[in-house]
Parts: sequence; C-alpha cells; structure tokens
Amino acid sequence: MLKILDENGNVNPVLEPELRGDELIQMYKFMVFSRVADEKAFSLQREGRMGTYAQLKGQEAAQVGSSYALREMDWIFPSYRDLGAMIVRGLPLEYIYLYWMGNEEGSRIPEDVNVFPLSVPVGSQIPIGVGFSNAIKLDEGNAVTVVYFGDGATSEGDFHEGMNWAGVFKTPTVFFCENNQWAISVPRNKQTASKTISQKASAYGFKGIQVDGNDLLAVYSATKEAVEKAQKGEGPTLVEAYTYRMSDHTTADDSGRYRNESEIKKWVEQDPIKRFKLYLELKGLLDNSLDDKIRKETGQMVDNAVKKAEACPAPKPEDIFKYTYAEMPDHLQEQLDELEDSIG
Amino acid sequence: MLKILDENGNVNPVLEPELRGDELIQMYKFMVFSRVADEKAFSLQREGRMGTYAQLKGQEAAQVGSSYALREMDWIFPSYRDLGAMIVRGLPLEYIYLYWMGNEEGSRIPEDVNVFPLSVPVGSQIPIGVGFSNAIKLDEGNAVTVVYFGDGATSEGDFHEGMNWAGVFKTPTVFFCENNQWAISVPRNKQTASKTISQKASAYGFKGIQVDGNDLLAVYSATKEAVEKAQKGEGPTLVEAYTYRMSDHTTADDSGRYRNESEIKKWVEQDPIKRFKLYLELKGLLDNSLDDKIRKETGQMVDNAVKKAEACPAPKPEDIFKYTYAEMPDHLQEQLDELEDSIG
Amino acid sequence: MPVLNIVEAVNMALREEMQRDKRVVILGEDVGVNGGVFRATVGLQEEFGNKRVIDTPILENGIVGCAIGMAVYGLRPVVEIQFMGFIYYILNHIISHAARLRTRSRGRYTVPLVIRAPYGAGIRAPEHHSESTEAIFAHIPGIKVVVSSTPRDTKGLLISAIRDPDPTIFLEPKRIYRALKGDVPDEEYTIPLGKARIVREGKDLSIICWGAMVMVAEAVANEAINDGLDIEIIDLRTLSPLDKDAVISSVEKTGRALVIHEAPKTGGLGAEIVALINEKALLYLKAPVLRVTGQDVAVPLSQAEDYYIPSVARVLNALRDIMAF
Amino acid sequence: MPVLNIVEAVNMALREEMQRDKRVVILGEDVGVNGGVFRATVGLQEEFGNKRVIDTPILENGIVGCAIGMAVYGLRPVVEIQFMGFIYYILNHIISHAARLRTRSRGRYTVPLVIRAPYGAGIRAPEHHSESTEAIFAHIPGIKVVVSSTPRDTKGLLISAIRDPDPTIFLEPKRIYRALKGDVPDEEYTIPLGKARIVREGKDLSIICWGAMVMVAEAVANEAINDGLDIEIIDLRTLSPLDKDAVISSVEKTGRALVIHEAPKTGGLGAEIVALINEKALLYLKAPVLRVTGQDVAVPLSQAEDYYIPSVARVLNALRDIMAF
Ligand SMILES: Cc1ncc(C[n+]2csc(CCOP(=O)(O)OP(=O)(O)O)c2C)c(N)n1
Ligand SMILES: Cc1ncc(C[n+]2csc(CCOP(=O)(O)OP(=O)(O)O)c2C)c(N)n1
Ligand SMILES: [Mg+2]
Ligand SMILES: [Mg+2]
Repeated sequence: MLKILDENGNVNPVLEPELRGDELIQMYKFMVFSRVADEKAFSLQREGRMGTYAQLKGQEAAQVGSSYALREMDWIFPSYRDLGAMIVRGLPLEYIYLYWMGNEEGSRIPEDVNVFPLSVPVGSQIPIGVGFSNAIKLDEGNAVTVVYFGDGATSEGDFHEGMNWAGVFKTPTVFFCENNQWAISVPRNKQTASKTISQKASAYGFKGIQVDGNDLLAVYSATKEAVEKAQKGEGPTLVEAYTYRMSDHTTADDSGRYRNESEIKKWVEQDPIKRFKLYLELKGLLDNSLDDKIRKETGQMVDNAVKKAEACPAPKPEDIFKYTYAEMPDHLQEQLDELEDSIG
Repeated sequence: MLKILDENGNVNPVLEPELRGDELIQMYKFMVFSRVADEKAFSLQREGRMGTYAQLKGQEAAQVGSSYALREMDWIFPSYRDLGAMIVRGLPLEYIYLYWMGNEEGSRIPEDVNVFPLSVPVGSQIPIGVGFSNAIKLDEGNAVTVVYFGDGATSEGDFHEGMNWAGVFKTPTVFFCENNQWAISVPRNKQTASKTISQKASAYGFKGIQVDGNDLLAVYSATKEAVEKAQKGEGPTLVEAYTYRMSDHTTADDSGRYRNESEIKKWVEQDPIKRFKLYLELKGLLDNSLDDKIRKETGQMVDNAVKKAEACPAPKPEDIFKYTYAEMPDHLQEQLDELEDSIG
Repeated sequence: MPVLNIVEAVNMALREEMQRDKRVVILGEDVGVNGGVFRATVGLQEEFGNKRVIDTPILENGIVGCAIGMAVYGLRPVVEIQFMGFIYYILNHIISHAARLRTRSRGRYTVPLVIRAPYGAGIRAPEHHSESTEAIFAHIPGIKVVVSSTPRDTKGLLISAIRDPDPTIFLEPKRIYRALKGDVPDEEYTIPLGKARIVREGKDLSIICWGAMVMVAEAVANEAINDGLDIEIIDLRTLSPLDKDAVISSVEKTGRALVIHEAPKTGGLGAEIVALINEKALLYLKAPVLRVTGQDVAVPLSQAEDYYIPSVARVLNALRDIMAF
Repeated sequence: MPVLNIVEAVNMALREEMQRDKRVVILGEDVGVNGGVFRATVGLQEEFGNKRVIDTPILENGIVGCAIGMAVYGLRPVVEIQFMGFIYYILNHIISHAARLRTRSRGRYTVPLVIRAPYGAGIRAPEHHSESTEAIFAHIPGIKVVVSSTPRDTKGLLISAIRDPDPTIFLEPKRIYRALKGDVPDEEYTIPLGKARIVREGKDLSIICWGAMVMVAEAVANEAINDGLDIEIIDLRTLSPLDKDAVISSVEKTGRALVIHEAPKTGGLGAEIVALINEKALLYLKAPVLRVTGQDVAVPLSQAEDYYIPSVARVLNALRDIMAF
C-alpha cells in the first residue's frame, strides 16, 4: 500500500510529490470545504431542508487528492458520495445541494465544468465513463477520465464490463475505487474474496495500485501517475484508495446496527484532514490563525451555497416534461395540459 | 499450462492420473462419440433436418475429460456447445438432437440425469450453476457443480458476478472455461487484455489453472482436483482449458471471413482425439481393429439417436401453453382455444 | 389481532414461512445483519441464521441468477431488490430463464422464486428510488406479478407467492409502507394469486387500481359522494395473471371505468385493462375508460414528485369527464 | 434505383451516414471483420476502419454503457445487439441513463444513440432468437422506438434515428430481412420518426401493425377482398412516440380496428393502441378492437413456432368476428 504521510504528518521525503505551498494549502482548503459542506448537508437533512444525503466524511483525502491531480481538460464521473471530487473540479456547491434537495437544476452542470452528474445506480457510471474516455481516444483528444466508485460497486457487472472494455481498448481511464470498507451494512471482506481491490486489475490486463486513502499525498501521487500514463496512451489504471466511511451510509441509515463504535474510533484517529494538517504545520505552511481563517471563510462559502440552493425556484409543471426529448411530442403537451388543469 | 500428454501421445509419468484401462477406453469412446455425433448434426443441418447447430469439434478432450472427472452425484450446467459433456453425464444423444431440431422435449432431461438444459445467452448459466451449488452447500450435500462456458463468456457481467459469488460463499463450483480462441469472429486477445483466462480467478480470491485443453489427461486431472477441493469445502476453482474451435461458430457461420486456414491447420495437428489415440496405442490398450469396432458401434448409436429424435412427434398447440405455469390460467386456455380454432 | 403496517406484515409473512418451510431462504443486499434498508427482514437473521438470511454482495443480476439456481435445486428463495429502480439488471435472468425454465424443460425444472421490491413514488426519495415499472413484468409470460395494498393482503399474498411453484415479482408500495396500518391475523392464511379485491362497492363507476393508488381511489370515492356518485373500487392485487372477471363484471354493472397507476401512461398496465374492457364489455360502456397515471417522463426528483403521482384532483377531473361524456 | 432487401438497406443507411458524419461510429459483437451475423455491417470496417466500426467483447450491458458515454461525448454511436433476445441486459442503462440524462441534467447532457436489433420470429432460429419485446421499450419515457417494414423505410428511418438527438431503439424484422426486396433510392432521404405509413387505404376496417406483421396484414387484406371487405392498413413505423392521429383518423373512417403484433398479448403494445382508440374514438367504434398477437408464452422452438406467430387464418378469424359483431 502506497503511503507517503504517516499518521503524525511525517512525510517520506523520497516519495513526496512536488507541490508548491499554495497548492498544498489549496488542497487543504478543499478538504476542509468538503468536510464542512458535508456536515452542513447533514444538518440540512435533519432540519428537513434536504432529502436523503450520502456523507463523505473520512474520504476527503481520497476525493480531493485524486481530483486535484487532474488537469483542467480531464473529466470525472462521480458516484453519489463524491461531493469533494466534484467541488475540486469546479462544480459550485449549490448544485450538489440542489440535487439532494430534489431539484434537477442541480445536475445542470455548467458548460465549462467537466463533471458528469453523479450516479446513483451503483457502478453504472463506470462503463459510461469508460465509453466517454474511449471517445476521447477515438477523437485523438488528450483528456483523461476518472470514474469514481466504491468497494461495493466492484461486485456489479458494470465494473467488470467497464474494466474489461478499458483493458481491451486501452482507454485513457483512471478507475478510482474508494474502498471505504463498507457497502451500506456489508463489510469489504463479504463483498469479494479478493485480497485487495487493486489486484482485480490484473484480470483485465492492466495495473492496479492500492494507496492509503487517508493520505492526501499518496492519493495525489498515484492518481497523477495514472493520469500521466493514460494521457501517454498507455491505458487505464485501477487505483484503490483504502479509506473509511466515518458516517452512516446515508442520512437514512443507522450504522450502529452493523458496526462497532470501536472500529469507527480507530479510523477517526486516522482522520485524513488531521493528518494533512500536521504535515502542513510541520512544513510551516499552516498555523492556527490561518486555519481559523480558512474555516471561517469556508463556513461562509458553505452558507452562501445553502442560500443559493434554497433560493432556486421549485420546478414548474412544464419542467418535468420539457427535457424528456429535444422536442416535446404531442402526447407530452397533452399530459402537461392535463396536469396544469388539475392544479388550476 | 498443465500438460500431461504431448502431441505424440507420450505421457508425463509423474503426472499421469490413475485410471484403469477400461476407463481410458471409455473416455476414448466418449470422444469418438462426440465427434461422430457432432459431424452427424452438421450433416443433418445441411440436409435441412436440423436447425442451426453449434459444433464442438476440437473440444472433445476438454468436454469429455472434465465431465468424466465427475461423480454420479455431480451436476453440470452446459453452454450450447457442450454436447460432449452432456453425453458423458448420461444425457441420451437424441435429447440434444431434438433440442436443435426445435423441439422442447429435448430439454426434458430425464430425472436421473444431473444435467441442466443447455443455455444460449452467453454466460447466463454461470450464476445459475453457482446458485445451484450454493444450494447444495446450504443443504449440506456433497455434490459439486461444473459450469461450462467459453472464452467470450468471461466478458459478461454474469461471469464476474457468478465468480464473485462463488468466492464470497465458497461454493462447491468448478468454473470450466473452454477457451477455444474465438467468440464467433472475435479472437481471444480482443476479448480481454488479461494474459490468461485462468488468472482472472485471483480477482475473486480463489485459484485458477490453465490446462492444455486438447490433452484429455490434463483436463481430467485438473478437473478432478478441482472437484475434490470443492467437495472438501475448500471452494471454487477456475479451470481454463486452452483449446480450439475447429469448426465454424455454428452452421450459420462462415469462419473463412475472419480467420486463416493456416491457423486451423496448426490446430488440426493438435487434434485431441488423435493425441489420446496415440497414447492408448503406446499403452497397448487400442489397436486398429478395436478402433474400427468402436467407430462402427458409435456410428450405429448415433444413427439410432437420429431415428429416435426424428420419431418424436411434433409439439401440439397445447404444448406451447401447458408448461408456462404449473396450472394453466384462464387467459392461456382462451388463447389455446383461439389457436385451435384457427387451425380447424 | 395485531395491528401492523405493511413492512411489518412482510416481516411476519417471511418469518412464518421460514418457520414452516426450511427451504425458504432470503437473499439480498443488507437483508441480514441490517434487517433490510426498510427493515422488512429485521430479526430474521437472528432467528434463522446467516445460511437462510443471506447478505449478498451488490450484484442484482447475479443475485437473481443464483437464486434461480437455488430454486431449481429445490429451495424457495425470496430475493429482496432494494428498490425497483435497480431491478432492471435482473430482466435477462427473469425473461430468459426464470420465466421459461418450466416450459423449456417441459416441466422438469421449475423456479419457485419470489422477488420482492419496494416500488413507487411519494416518499421524497432520491433519484431512481421511485419507479413503478410493473408493466414490464406483467408483459413477461411465465411469471406472476403481485402488488399488495394493505397489511392484511401483504401477508396473505406474500405467503401465496412463496408457496407458488412459479416465479413471482412481489411489489410493495413503499409510499404506504408505514403510512397504513391494519389488522393482520396472527394465524396462517393465504390470499389466492390472481384474484382481485373489491375495496368498495358502487354503481356509477369502477376505479381499477393497485398498490398505493388504492388510497387515492378511496379519497376520490369519498369526494365523489359530494357529486352524488357511488364509486366502486377494484384493487387488482395480482397484475399477472389479471383477474379479468372482476374487472369485467364491475364494468358491466357500472358502465364506466377509470384506471389509476403511478407508472407512465403509455404502455402501462392501464392500457391492458382498457383493452380488456373494450374486448369483453364494449357494449356496456357509457363513456371511454380513462387512465390517470404518471406522465410519460422520468419520475422527477422530490420537489416535483407531486406533479407526477396521480393526485385526487387529477382523478376527479377524469371522473367528471367520464360522467359528462 | 437499386432494389435491395432490408439488410442491404440498413447497410446503405449506415454507410451513407458514416460518410456524411464523422461522429457516427458502429459498435457491436462481430460487426467489424465479420460484417455482422446478419451481414448488416458488411464492408463498413474496410471502408471506415476499426476505430469507427468496433468489434466489442461480449458484454451487451457494457456496450450500451460505453456507447452512452460516447454519445455524451458527442459521438453518434450505433450499437448492434445481435438478437433482441439478448437486449435485456441493457435495460438498466437505457432506463436509468440513456432515457433520462437529458432531463436529469436539464439538457446539459444528451444521448444521441441508436440501438439496432433484429427481432421477431419466423426464421426457425434457435432459442432466444425470436423475441419481440418492443412493448418494454415503448413504455420507457425518453427514448424512441422505431420498427421498419420495408427496405425503403429502413433506410429513411434509420438515417432519421441516427440524426435524432435522443436515444432510439431501432428494430429490424428479421423474418423479412431478406424475404422482402424493394426500391431504395440512392440519394439521401429521411423518413420522419413519429409518423405512420398508410400501407393501403380501405373503408371497412383498419389493421394496425408494424414490422413483419405488415406482410401478414397485406395477405389478410387480399383474402378479405373475397369477403367483400376493403381493409386499411397502417404501418406504425414508430412505436414511441405513437402517431396517434394516423390511428384515430383511420378508425374514425372505418369504425373498426384490429391490431397485429408478434409480442405476447398481455401488456403488448396492442393494448396501448386499443386504449388510445377507446380514449379518442369510442363513439366511432362499431365493434371492439381486437388484437391478434403472439400468445402469452415463451416463443416456442422452431417446430411449434408457427403456432405462435399471428397467422393469416388467425387474423381472418378475428376480422370476421369484428365484422359479425
Ligand atoms: C444498482 C444498485 N443497487 C443497489 C443500490 C442501493 N445502494 C446504494 S449505495 C449502496 C452501497 C454501495 O457501496 P459502495 O459501492 O461501497 O459505495 P459507498 O456507498 O460505500 O460509497 C447500495 C447497495 C443502488 N444505489 N444501486
Ligand atoms: C448474451 C448473448 N450475447 C450474444 C450472443 C450471441 N452469441 C452466441 S455464441 C457467441 C460467442 C460466444 O463465444 P464463447 O463464449 O467464446 O463461446 P464459444 O461459442 O466459442 O463456445 C455470441 C456472441 C448470445 N448467445 N448471448
Ligand atoms: Mg463502500
Ligand atoms: Mg470461444
């Protein structure tokens, strides 16, 4: 397992990636932002201001480290839990909030943001992302596609077929598995008898690598290497980020039913933000006052996103019809009329 | 790649399985029977007496060697090409002929024959066979299930999900892949970038083994070992039989469109029956007169099966209705009446 | 008699059948330790162990493929698909094997299998968690499709489905999973598959519906009293095979009919019911049979969900159109 | 004008569109070197190379998943599913993504994708090679479903489907793949999706059908002349969205209608057409609209296949029932 930072923030100098101080701070900010935005979403849900929501707590390094390693032109295909990755790629937080508040406007991704709408059917974004990267290759583009998915998703046929396709056609794809040890209530060792997730890549003729998913630098380095390899035409890589889902599966779940407090505690000690903070402090890039400032600014940004999301008008009847096809067929117009009639 | 017999019939004495002379001759008979039955099916199709048919020519050792390694109680879940395996397991040839002649009676497997009806949707028999073997395990039975499939089938989600299930639940399953180098027109190296099929097992936490699929003894030994392991509760094995489809994909195919005569020639030299015959001759178990006798008897048996299959009456209208449910619902009775009305 | 909600009735049916018949096993994602995301299987793994209540990996297609194999062996698997929105993965195994193994093998191999899935909109669930695609299944020969609409029916129908020798898709209307409570007999009972329930007798118009729409129909019937209308409500209970007689005799009596379903209109099961009435009772009809259904769009996310689900107002409009015809 | 069969017309349409639009790519099992198991893509890989005519591994679900990704990128993938019997694997990607990406993303992401599949019985094919499950697709909002029945239509409709900005399932009736020949203009032309074709005008009864059933309808119409009947035949051409006007105005004229399809009866698209007529033209009806369809059974193997496919005799029986009503 690739590890660059230890639990106390000490870096392995041989493996330390070349990143400027402002970049490191930026990554830290993204992690903090993800955490705060995540916690906010949780309270919004509890207050009845948001629907079911899937928290990412504990997976900030995995998401931020991987997405930060991408270039402007690259694309991501996230799962439902990947708020952190989407944010880093430039999707304004209010979009993600809007989606979970039950408004499709949240998936009207801005034209210049290379993010696919998050996918709910587990693993289904994998072949779509692979096909997209295959199109890039056919079109002789330079971009690389990262597909995000969980450990549970590796059981689905979609994972297998996407991996197989990528291997055969050597697509510029990075398969990024956030192995957070749980798929709702099913632990990783009951999901597959494979020793690691990363070794599954060999069944498809390419490399897999397991990294400490709570180590921002390890995640960043492994992803960057995979992206570079893909971009050079050397095909796909599977990156397994070994991490942990610190929260319940979603706001509708109660993980106390199936896992121990002690396990969670152990992992809380491995908190990826804490570890990176220690590293930044050791490097002299961060102190308490800067941290306070970052957290304060983050809080404001998140509040701002809540405001924007809540200010977005609710869908009108016509909105549920008019994007079904490029042109609205007669029968939908008829159904819209009928609906409007009933609303009066 | 496990190999026990070389091209000239010389055996590796260390690996030679313990089989009596009559058993060896029986296996030889099964191979010859498969070949003759296969060629007969081909001519029946050409004469318009049978529908599309998928020949097994070249895969006799793979099918006979594997199915002969099973015990009475074991089960097989074949694909469309597995006439040889089904025969060995006791399914009378006329059943298989009847099926390809377009009569469902061909899949009315006799009660004492542990053979599942052959499956056409590529790979779909895999999870079914795995589930069946899981049921054996839950029921604390001793039987083992062998699922047969091709190299092409390994690309399907069904393969992946079946393998994953077997790994997680340690089911008594043998995955028997007849890697015949082609999936219709798609060669093995375009099917998956994996170096071997057998290595795919490691993605599921169990062992895979590649054997020379034209070497009856190697196939037999590897399967037998896998069955014993499964029976002892040690879980599944993937056996890759490296062989060759000497015929077209089916009688509806023309492989001249996508592969070279020279490739076929090379493999014809590897003919599994020829190789095993040399071995038997070297062992003094077979001579020309015995061989002639075997071939003559085989011819008669096959002709007999043709007669039986052709003597089976065509389905009556009610036959297409009455097995849809355990009890025929009213609307099917109504539809049957309407049909009979129209026939007069 | 205990007063239970639908989830609890599911649980009771499963427990009783597992006690009665050792061949019954439960398979699904999170059905074991967690007791199911809707708690329908809660307590069952404790009681019957993890060989009979099996937490599976995430592979719907594989679960059903494996369950078919188990059913062929002679077990009685009951699979939970977590939400109907994830059921499409299983279509191939249902169509190509479960539904036709009996006829393929002329009765030698059979598939006594139940697939349970919560379905329908109305609980502000995330995307893909609100679908109603029962019509797809009702079009597949060789399987049965059952939808319950009360706690009492849930237990009786689910037990029948488990005992049925053929594969059954058993749909549970999650909108009323907990919203509706009712008496559920403790003792063993079954409700036959293929028989509709007359929820309420009436003489002016027949509403045909199932699942959560039965409640909508009841609300409509109550409103319609103000218009002086006496509405009959038929809860189909089994969507395949359909209880044609129940539909036809009701329409012969009332001369007017209306179907409500949550699924999109075009090609929904409402069409089949209209076609049936047209075929068998055309001369009794005083007006066209209308359908009030989900629209032909993807089920919207929660903010617009109410536009999608047939509302009392929409049904009343249709009803008035029929009466005014 | 060249005289072509349907397979050749498919080939011509694909070739012309690939020449016209570099974004068009073909994906499928055996579509490249082998030219397709029905030869529909023959010669295309030679002409356009293996980056535009792509032989895939065997993974229907994955092909469509990947093709969706390609379409989102901006390519115009045309996928061949070798037989409709293997199409069920793709349902999840069609329903959960292809059909709803436009509405999910409010128009930001779209899926200009065509899925071609030969469908239907009548060629003595092996098991699973004779299905007609178009009704499943016609029930999915957000996609279009097209069926051609002549070589000329095939070219024009397929080109329209390829140019359409939304996902289309394009079904080719393999029973008449080669049996039917006809003029196919060399030059570019399209036939609009969503518009039916009046195959033959008549005043006594409307037969509504598609695909290989059009030929059956024509045979019936010829026979019916002996009964003194003048039959109108409507070939729907597009099953979703339906050309309601064509159906309704025909029935308003004739007052009698009959639907023929190969799919099982219950929940087949015939039901939708009956429901439509009931909704919009009830007062014009002189008799119930009848359906002559495949039965509610698995398509039998070849020896019993003819029992299953709607025959001229069965249609004539229904027609006489209608006339005698
Ligand atoms: C196809 C499908 N099946 C089931 C579900 C229900 N479900 C949602 S998340 C989840 C667990 C996924 O686990 P994993 O892939 O490890 O991702 P994580 O939630 O841990 O991020 C399940 C079963 C779904 N969304 N899609
Ligand atoms: C699900 C499915 N897709 C496509 C087909 C069409 N088809 C029949 S056989 C075949 C090739 C299978 O290749 P392989 O698994 O290697 O088996 P082989 O035919 O070589 O024995 C294909 C694509 C099918 N029967 N089922
Ligand atoms: Mg997980
Ligand atoms: Mg092969």
